[in-house]
Amino acid sequence: MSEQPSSLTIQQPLPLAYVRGEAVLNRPDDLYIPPDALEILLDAFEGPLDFLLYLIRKHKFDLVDLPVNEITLQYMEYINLMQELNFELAAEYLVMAAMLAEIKSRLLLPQLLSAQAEEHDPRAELVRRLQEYEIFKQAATDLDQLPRQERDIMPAKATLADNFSPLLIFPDVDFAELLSALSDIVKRANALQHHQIKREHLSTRARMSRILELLQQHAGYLDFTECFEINEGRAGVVVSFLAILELTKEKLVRLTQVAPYAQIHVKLAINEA
Amino acid sequence: MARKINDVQLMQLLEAAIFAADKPLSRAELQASVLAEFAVSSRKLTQALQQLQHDYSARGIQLLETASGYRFYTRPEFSEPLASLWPERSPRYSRAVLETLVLIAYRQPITRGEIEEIRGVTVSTQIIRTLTERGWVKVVGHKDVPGRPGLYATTAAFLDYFGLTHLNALPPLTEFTAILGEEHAQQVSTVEMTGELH
Amino acid sequence: MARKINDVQLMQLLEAAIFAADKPLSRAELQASVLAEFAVSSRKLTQALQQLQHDYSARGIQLLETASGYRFYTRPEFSEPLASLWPERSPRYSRAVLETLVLIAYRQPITRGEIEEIRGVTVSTQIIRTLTERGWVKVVGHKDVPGRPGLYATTAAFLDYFGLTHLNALPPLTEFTAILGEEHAQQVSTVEMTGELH
Repeated sequence: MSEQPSSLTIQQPLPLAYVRGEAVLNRPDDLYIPPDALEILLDAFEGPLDFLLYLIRKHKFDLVDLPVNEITLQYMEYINLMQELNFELAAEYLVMAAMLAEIKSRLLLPQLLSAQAEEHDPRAELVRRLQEYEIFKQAATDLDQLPRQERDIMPAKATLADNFSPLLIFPDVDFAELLSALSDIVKRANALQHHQIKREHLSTRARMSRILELLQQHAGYLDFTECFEINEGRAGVVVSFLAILELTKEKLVRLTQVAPYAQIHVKLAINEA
Repeated sequence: MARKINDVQLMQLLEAAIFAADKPLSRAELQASVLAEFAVSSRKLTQALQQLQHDYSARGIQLLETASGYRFYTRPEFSEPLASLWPERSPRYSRAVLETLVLIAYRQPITRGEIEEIRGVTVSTQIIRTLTERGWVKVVGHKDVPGRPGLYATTAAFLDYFGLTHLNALPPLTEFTAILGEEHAQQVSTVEMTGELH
Repeated sequence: MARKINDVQLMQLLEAAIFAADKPLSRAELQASVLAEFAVSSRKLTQALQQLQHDYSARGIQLLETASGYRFYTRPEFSEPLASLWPERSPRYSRAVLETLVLIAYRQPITRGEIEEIRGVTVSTQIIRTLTERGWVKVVGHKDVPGRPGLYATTAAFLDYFGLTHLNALPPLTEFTAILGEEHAQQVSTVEMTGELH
């Protein structure tokens, strides 16, 4: 498509649309916007800088030698068109119109055409902003093209095997807490009166547990002598003996002897093994 | 119009779909979704899925076909090290748990019923489970009474945790009552007196 | 005591862990969890991860390293057929959101006012909310000027989402030398220099 850099609009034989009773004849021809939705035109731009960039690109203006006069004309033409159609123009667009007008007026002033004109070129700031904006506009486009989650790539997951169970982190218990729990039990002494907190040494209770375990490991059946460990010495033998007596008393084990002086057998009262 | 897809692409597409889905995918679901645009015969689909299963046969995950379809699973042998990725902090132990523990320590071997009698309240299954899961308590036998209740005892892990070489290292009940002070000591000594001494 | 693990087992374990995790796993997280019991040197870990990346180079999925760590993803070329597995469409982001996001990414830490200056338009609260709710940007401080405006920066989640390990991996800012001419090309590189990338 060939077009003159200076002409923004293209003559159309028929009105594009009727907006509020008025024929809309002109629209930017390379904007992909339905003519009856001209209002969207503003939305298509991310503000006046974006819009100016569009105009500059469309007309192949050189940013270095920005023709402020022409660009201002084009810009104002749009602003006027939108105002005629009673669009609500964002303040930024009007500020930009004012800025362009100011640059234009300063360029027209003769003293600015001096030797240092380039340094004080009122267009410089606008050019700088346009350049900076265009860089980030492009960066946004580039970012949008990166493969991203949800749209282009999805996490690949495997389910945990059936035998999986999470790692249990157990709470810490202080020994003092244990003693405090014991003290609570002792404080409830009334309840305890009816039950026997007996004076056996804990070693006897522990030995009772050990003999029961030993019995379980041996199909619920042990020779009496197997309950003792000689290398524990006398004290150990006594503890084991007391434990067997206590176990018998609590009917947890049975002692049997088939004949006088024969081997005594220790059997679990209930053989689970 | 059905689009063309070669064997390698088919396998890759199935692989990506099964990995990305939130649930197992059946052959029908695969045909109706990711393969909808391609004409893939049932035979081709089977081949591709078999190829995938084979490709993963020596890896850390495997492709399994379950009742609802195909899905990748981690290998069971890695469940143990993987557990550390999902640590679950269990709540602090209640008073009831600690009292039960201390009674098992001092009165072992002891049944649940006996603990209940002393504590005066029910000992829930949960309390016992908490202590057995911790590895501090285990059943060492059964009492010859109706219901044949389990006899609980403490374990070596219990002693290790509290830095005790032996149950004897636990403060003796009598000494302990002294720590409690005069009033309690008196109460306790009453208990001891009335308790069956031998 | 550190347990032994051979190279193949190490690779399989890493594979299973990364596939099973709900988020990317960093090398530090892997060492502290699944590898805790094994003495695996940093070099061995790198080798195993590279081996995994290589093993999956010709498959339907890929092992990516992003800001928060390693995770498997489907390949982008399958996004179209895979989309049928998800009834809801992937979210689209407006140019306003994307432009604000890139300004925060390349110019962080940056205030809303500074973004508005470059874009030439107001940055709506909605845009900032969209970006913070996604967890892509956050306030990292306040500028010492009247009103103490928040300074925005991007997060690891932002990098993860776009498959990047580092801000350095963002596409380089384009130099519009073609339209700007020689003298302005220099200005552009100044822009890049002032963007704090790390």
